[in-house]
Amino acid sequence: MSFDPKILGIACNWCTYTGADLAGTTRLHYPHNVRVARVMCSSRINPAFIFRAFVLGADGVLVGGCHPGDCHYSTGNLYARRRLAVTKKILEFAGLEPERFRVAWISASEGNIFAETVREFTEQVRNLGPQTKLAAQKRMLA
Amino acid sequence: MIQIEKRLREEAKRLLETKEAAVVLAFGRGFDEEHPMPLILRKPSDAEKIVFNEYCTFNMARHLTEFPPGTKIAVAVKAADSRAVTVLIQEGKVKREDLIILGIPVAGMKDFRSGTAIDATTTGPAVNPVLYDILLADLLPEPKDVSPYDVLAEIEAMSPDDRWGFWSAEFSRCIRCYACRKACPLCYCETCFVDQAKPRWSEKSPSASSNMMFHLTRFYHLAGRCIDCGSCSRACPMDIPLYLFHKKVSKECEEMFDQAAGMCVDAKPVMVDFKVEDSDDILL
Amino acid sequence: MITKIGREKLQEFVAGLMKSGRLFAPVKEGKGTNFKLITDPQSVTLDFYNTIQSPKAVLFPQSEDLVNYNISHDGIASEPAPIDDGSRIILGVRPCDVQSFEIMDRLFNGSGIVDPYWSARRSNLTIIAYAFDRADPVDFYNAFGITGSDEQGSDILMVRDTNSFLFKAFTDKGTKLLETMPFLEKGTADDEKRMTEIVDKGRDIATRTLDTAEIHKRLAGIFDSPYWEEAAAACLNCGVCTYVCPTCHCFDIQDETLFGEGSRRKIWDSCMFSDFTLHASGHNPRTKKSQRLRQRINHKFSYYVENFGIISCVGCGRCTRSCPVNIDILTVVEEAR
Amino acid sequence: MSRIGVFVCHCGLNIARTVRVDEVVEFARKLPGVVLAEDYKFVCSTPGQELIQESIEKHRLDRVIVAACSPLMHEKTFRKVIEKSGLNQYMLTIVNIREQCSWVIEDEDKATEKAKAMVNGAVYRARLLAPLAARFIDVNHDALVVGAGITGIQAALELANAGRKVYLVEKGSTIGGHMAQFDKTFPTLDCSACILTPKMDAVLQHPNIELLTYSEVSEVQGFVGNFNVKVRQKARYVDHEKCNGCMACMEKCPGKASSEFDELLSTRKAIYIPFPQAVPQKPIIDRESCTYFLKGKCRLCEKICQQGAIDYEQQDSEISLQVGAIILATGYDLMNTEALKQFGYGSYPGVYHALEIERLFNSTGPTDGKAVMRDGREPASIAILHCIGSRDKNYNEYCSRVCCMYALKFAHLFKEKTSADVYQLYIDMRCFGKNYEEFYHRLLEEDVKFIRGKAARVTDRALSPEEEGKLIVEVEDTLSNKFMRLPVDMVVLAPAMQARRGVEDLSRIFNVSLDKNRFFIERHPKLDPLATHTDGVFIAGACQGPKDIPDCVAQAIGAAAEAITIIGKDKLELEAATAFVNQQICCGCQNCVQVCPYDAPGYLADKGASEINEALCKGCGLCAASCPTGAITARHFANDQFMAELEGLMQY
Amino acid sequence: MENPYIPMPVTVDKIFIEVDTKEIKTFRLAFVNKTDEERFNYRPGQFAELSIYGKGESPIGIASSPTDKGYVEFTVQKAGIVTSELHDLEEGAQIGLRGPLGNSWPLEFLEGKNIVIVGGGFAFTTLRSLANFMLNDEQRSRFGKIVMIYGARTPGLLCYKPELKAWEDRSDMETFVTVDKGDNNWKGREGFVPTVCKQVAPSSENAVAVICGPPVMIRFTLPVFFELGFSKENILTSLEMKMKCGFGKCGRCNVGHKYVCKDGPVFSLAELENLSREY
Repeated sequence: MSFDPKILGIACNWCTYTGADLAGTTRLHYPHNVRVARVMCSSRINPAFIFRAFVLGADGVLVGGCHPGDCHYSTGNLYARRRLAVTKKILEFAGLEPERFRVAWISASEGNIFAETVREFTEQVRNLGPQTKLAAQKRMLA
Repeated sequence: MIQIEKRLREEAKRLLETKEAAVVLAFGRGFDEEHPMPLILRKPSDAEKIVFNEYCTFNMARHLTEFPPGTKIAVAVKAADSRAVTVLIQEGKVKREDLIILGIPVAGMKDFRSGTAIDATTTGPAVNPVLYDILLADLLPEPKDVSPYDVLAEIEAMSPDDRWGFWSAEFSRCIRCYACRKACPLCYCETCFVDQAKPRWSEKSPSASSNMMFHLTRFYHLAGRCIDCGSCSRACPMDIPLYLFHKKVSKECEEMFDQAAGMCVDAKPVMVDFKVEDSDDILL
Repeated sequence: MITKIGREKLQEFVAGLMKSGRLFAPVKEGKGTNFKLITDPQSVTLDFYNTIQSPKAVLFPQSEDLVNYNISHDGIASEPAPIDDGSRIILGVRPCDVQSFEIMDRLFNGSGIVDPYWSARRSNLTIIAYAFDRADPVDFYNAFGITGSDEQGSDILMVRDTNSFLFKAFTDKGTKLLETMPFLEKGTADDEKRMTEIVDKGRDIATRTLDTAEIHKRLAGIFDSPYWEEAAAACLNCGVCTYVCPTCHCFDIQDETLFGEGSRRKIWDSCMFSDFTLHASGHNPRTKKSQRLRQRINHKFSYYVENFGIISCVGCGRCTRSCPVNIDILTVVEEAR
Repeated sequence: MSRIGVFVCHCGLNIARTVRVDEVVEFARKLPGVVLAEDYKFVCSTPGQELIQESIEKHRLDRVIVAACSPLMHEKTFRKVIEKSGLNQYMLTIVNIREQCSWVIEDEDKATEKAKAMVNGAVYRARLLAPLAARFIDVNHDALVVGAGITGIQAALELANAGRKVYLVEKGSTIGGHMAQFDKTFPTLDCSACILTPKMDAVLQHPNIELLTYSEVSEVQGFVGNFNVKVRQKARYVDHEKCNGCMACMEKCPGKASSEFDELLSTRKAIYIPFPQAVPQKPIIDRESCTYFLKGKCRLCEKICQQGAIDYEQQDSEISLQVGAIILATGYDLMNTEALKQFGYGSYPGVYHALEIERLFNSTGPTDGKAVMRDGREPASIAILHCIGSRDKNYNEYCSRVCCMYALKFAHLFKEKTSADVYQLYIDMRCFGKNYEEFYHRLLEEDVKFIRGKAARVTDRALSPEEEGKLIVEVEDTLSNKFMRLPVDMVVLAPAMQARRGVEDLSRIFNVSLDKNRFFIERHPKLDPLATHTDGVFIAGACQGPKDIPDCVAQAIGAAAEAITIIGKDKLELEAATAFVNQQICCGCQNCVQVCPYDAPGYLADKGASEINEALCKGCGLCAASCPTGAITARHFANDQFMAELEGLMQY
Repeated sequence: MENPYIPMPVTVDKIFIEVDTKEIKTFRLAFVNKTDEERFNYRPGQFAELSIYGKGESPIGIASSPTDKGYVEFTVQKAGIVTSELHDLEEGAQIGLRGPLGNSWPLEFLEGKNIVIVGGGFAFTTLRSLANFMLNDEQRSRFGKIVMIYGARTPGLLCYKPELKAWEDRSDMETFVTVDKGDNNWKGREGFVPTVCKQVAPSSENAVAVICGPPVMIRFTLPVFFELGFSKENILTSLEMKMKCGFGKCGRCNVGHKYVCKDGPVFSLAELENLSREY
């Protein structure tokens, strides 16, 4: 069986999570690999969450927020954009494949884009194979 | 350097005598000539204890946050150190008006532990402070055509796997003594995230993943703030080249946000700021 | 009796040691050298002055599992982690560091409740000491009556000659270990002479020193002195000094869990960290770095003397060498008057 | 250890078809901290809710997890349910195994596997949840209605009649909106003015309504129950306090400009009211066409005005309002048909758009109600082109909903006023409303010609003598599959109803998201059509999407009712999931102070630590993620809770 | 060899909610293994580490008396991660117990003397152990007069209410229960502990005072006892300190040359005076 990646999704409540709901209500099919945790705003995401997700064995992390300018909290995602950009550079310089981390701006009406992004990202991560670099060693598991 | 030492003693004495400063942060003798120590002066008569030589690599901005707010502090700073002072002012940790900044233009410093020269590969290439009230020597010509980031080329050129190999070997030596964060002038948090139990951001026991979790998060916390003084790496007993990672993050921040850390007291650090026109390309 | 091996045959010797137990020996790491569990004889180096970290981790690792557990719906299942107490050999320990094991024994092995982890490993440890042939300016082991070529506490003393290493066993354990390696040459009378010469030379190495008489009382007397503020002014409160120290033994006990499975671990800790004494209530009896530096010095030079009759310092100079701000423990103690 | 109850919903077959619910229940039952796991057909139903309540009591549950549909759907419902059983409402976690799982994953194994992982994440998180205390704030009882078209007018009247003070802000110099431009309304053919003007007058007269025309909202601060609104009133150069509406100024004014109200088909003066029944009945000066403003002399109106109401120095002014709720009724724009070159609007005088036709038919319009063309001729043949820019992937994919009906209305009126042949070029006739289909049938009887086909092009290039001097409409009749060239005198376009220009600014000011067509997004398309994601801000009418007058009015009344549920209360419960600072570990970096869009955190210099004003906090968590020490807890999304959720999500 | 780091399994037999805020509970623990119970030989004033895997350990004074057979009790205030988890436990849960640890109230020293027990609030647990021990039929004759003064901020914050009642009714001791501020139902004494001590004025003749309570109470109570003629050797207290191992290895509770966990937690004032104020 081919590698079936485990991907963490973090979606903002107002845009991407709602967009994902729309993908659901319109019955758009997409891969099962992304498990979404909801936050109120993409600016809630502490880059340490992303690092932690990889430590926990995530093969990829997908973050979704409102389009810049459309943030429910007006400027949250503009800060998030900077933070997540730096996060990505840090992961990349550490030697993690940058393709394992993606930020997408997906509005509440873009159910189709949510589905498409999940499809694309899942394939991308699948092609990279399992993430073993940051993942805590099994030794941790006693 | 003898001249700087003399000027530093004079100014320290004067500032303490006139009570313009309650504290002077300078450099003193350690157990020998080649091992100086940070010196915190309160008495004019102690000014004689001040030394300055090529081993006085300490970033005295590190000690600024140890005093109660409102303390008048004179601080001796070299090029990068002055940028740390600038960041501390930007972040409201010290007030500009409480500081008398004694600027030291100097080149040719050496690491007291290894004896090797400190140059643009391990710190910023600048030789003049960016912020000062009193200059202790004439400004020097800034080195031309030297980028603090040239040293990164080799690692940047590596494949992700090789880079991972490089860093995991380096971080595998980490013993979590936290000298890096304690030597950093900008790691002034009394309680570091890594010491917290709720949540436990990273395991306390060293392991590949917990060490990485600590360092990556710390690099992030210094993003757009690190002023490339190299203190962390010099403090590291295990010789982990942390400066390389900090330089990379600084380079990216400068490229993405068009602002170098600690150059101007009126600027906001880039991670607590945004521009509407920041490009989405930075996320690619 | 003296045995000997050519310097070019070091690897053969290392490989021989590895057959008798787990071998810890100096390995180049970063810009320095450290004791590591040896898996490849080639990795061992004996060209070093002293290691960055002390050899204490061989018996007292930075992190050690006490109990493994598993949290499930039906409760928490646990079992003690097996104590890894197999035979250990440690090669290349400097004479001052050898003394550190004796000092730690008094705490872990000889007083009140015995620490089973230290104890089990200690009895299965063979120490091959390695005489100094020069002194680093920060060392001060002479202060504790230790010389550069002391055999005391070791099973075998090793010295370096121009083209060879010479060994002399001082315990049965040491003798037996050397006997497992028939490829070692028997030392000649000349070698005996050389050994004595080298040992004598080592004995004459002069380090800094310190008047240790009544030191614990002296320190107790200046507990409330403003001196400590001054001594600690430059201190960054990192934990380097304690983590490289051969006799610092403070530790924490932490439960570390991932996905419901975890271990209770004993992990090095440092009295230099501000949260070391922080109560759950928020109260902290040692908030100031001067208090913490005072604690470290007093614990080594005063409290340990009162409790165990010995200064908990061997003068190896590691803390001074590794201190990011050049705080010199000897100077601090000397000036504490 | 916690006592968690997990309730897995089948949602009929919506979830159960792809997620093996029993397996998820079995899985949940074995998780640490879970004391009960059950499934139920519809957990949101009354018996489902009762099941939760009984279980809380019976099994002494302290936390509840509902694995069902999206939390945006039923989180509030279930919070109330557990609260009734004595649990704090924040001890609830919703796992979205419908929208996120059963509806999007085809494979039963994969869907079940994902549902389990999601439940596991929720259990990890639930174990760390903490009860939150409800917060109450005083509510301002006044309301703001933005836009005074028929929707805004209706909403304002409803609120005012309910005894609430209403501020009605209108961008234009008169209220009435598009409806005031219409001649007749379908399908009843009432005179639009006859039914609208009494309402306009009622607005003017109502003691509870403060009308702010020629004004725009520039800033909204605060939150539900306590909005602080800034309104910019543009300079009118006529002091309406003094003006008595005699209109003498208008008569003498030499300045002229095209009348926007008449869709530029007539002229108006530089000092003017847009149309005779305008409210307020007081003029404004248009700087662009005023001789004095253009040339520096004239001031005729000033001389004539006996009230001394003319004030050339008048400046824009700013008014601050405090309201408890806001209704947006900002309406729509007709699509600019000039962009659609193929239909010749702007190139051929014989091409009109719908609002121009409304004005042509109107007795106060540019032709005094005569159906004549720009050249004064009465058209002998007229083609009405449906779906211009609507139902068209190149422009707007949606249907504008009103065009079929007003096209029928136009045909009827043309038939009434002229002897012309009238053609309807349509894709489908959509006559869904009450009495709409009947109206369509009536028109079928009126000798109107229906051609089923979307017009492709309008040209004046004649291919035959009979096409000379005519506009030729090219269309494929999809019933006969025949390509047709239809020569007519007059072409009427039925352009799409579009979101307002500048709606992006409104979106920002009121913090209401836009959909892909730039219409405001409602909180839920079916069950919460008038609320937005910003509490206390409601939408009604065509700003949410194209709709006809009855729908607009119905929404207006609905939105007013929604607003009253807020401003009718004295106290309002606020989201409790705000942030707070643990000052013991705060390092005083002030990142939180720098980043908060609401200025909730402040720095206390004496403590060297920050503090968050929870009345201002909206719970976004921006500060928490900016805090290097982790001193800030974003309640309900706290670091430990979120990290635990990640661990749970990634475990299996 | 016994591994002192490994807790023994115990079950939570019974949970008593002590105070109206529910922030303080007493846990009655029963040993899973008979051998453990026999080995767990403790004296009043000792403590033990309560252990919950995944959360950690917390050192808690033993609240029961060695004369109570078949169980051991701990009174726990909800504060950190471990104690919060303990408070979430239900009867029947299994946890770990490591001990007994520390010295104890010096029973041999107390023998034949009059004992004045002074406690405040939650810091009364090992005093309760001592009291119940001394009041045991077999032990009572070893000790002289017993005076007990116990106070809390409010009536709802008094621990061990049934026992307080029983002690008040006993003729072989004097018990004074006080609260800082009473409520409508409170019929007892009102007043701060130091004030009550002054009023009761126990004689220092052949007497030892055993005092535990919040720092502010201790600060104001000590002068009262000095005035009554108690010497520093005859005033005992128990220290609280951050501890980990509990037997003097980990270095955390090191104060001067003492380890609070091993050499304490019970000290006389005279001993404390020789100790640096780092607790």
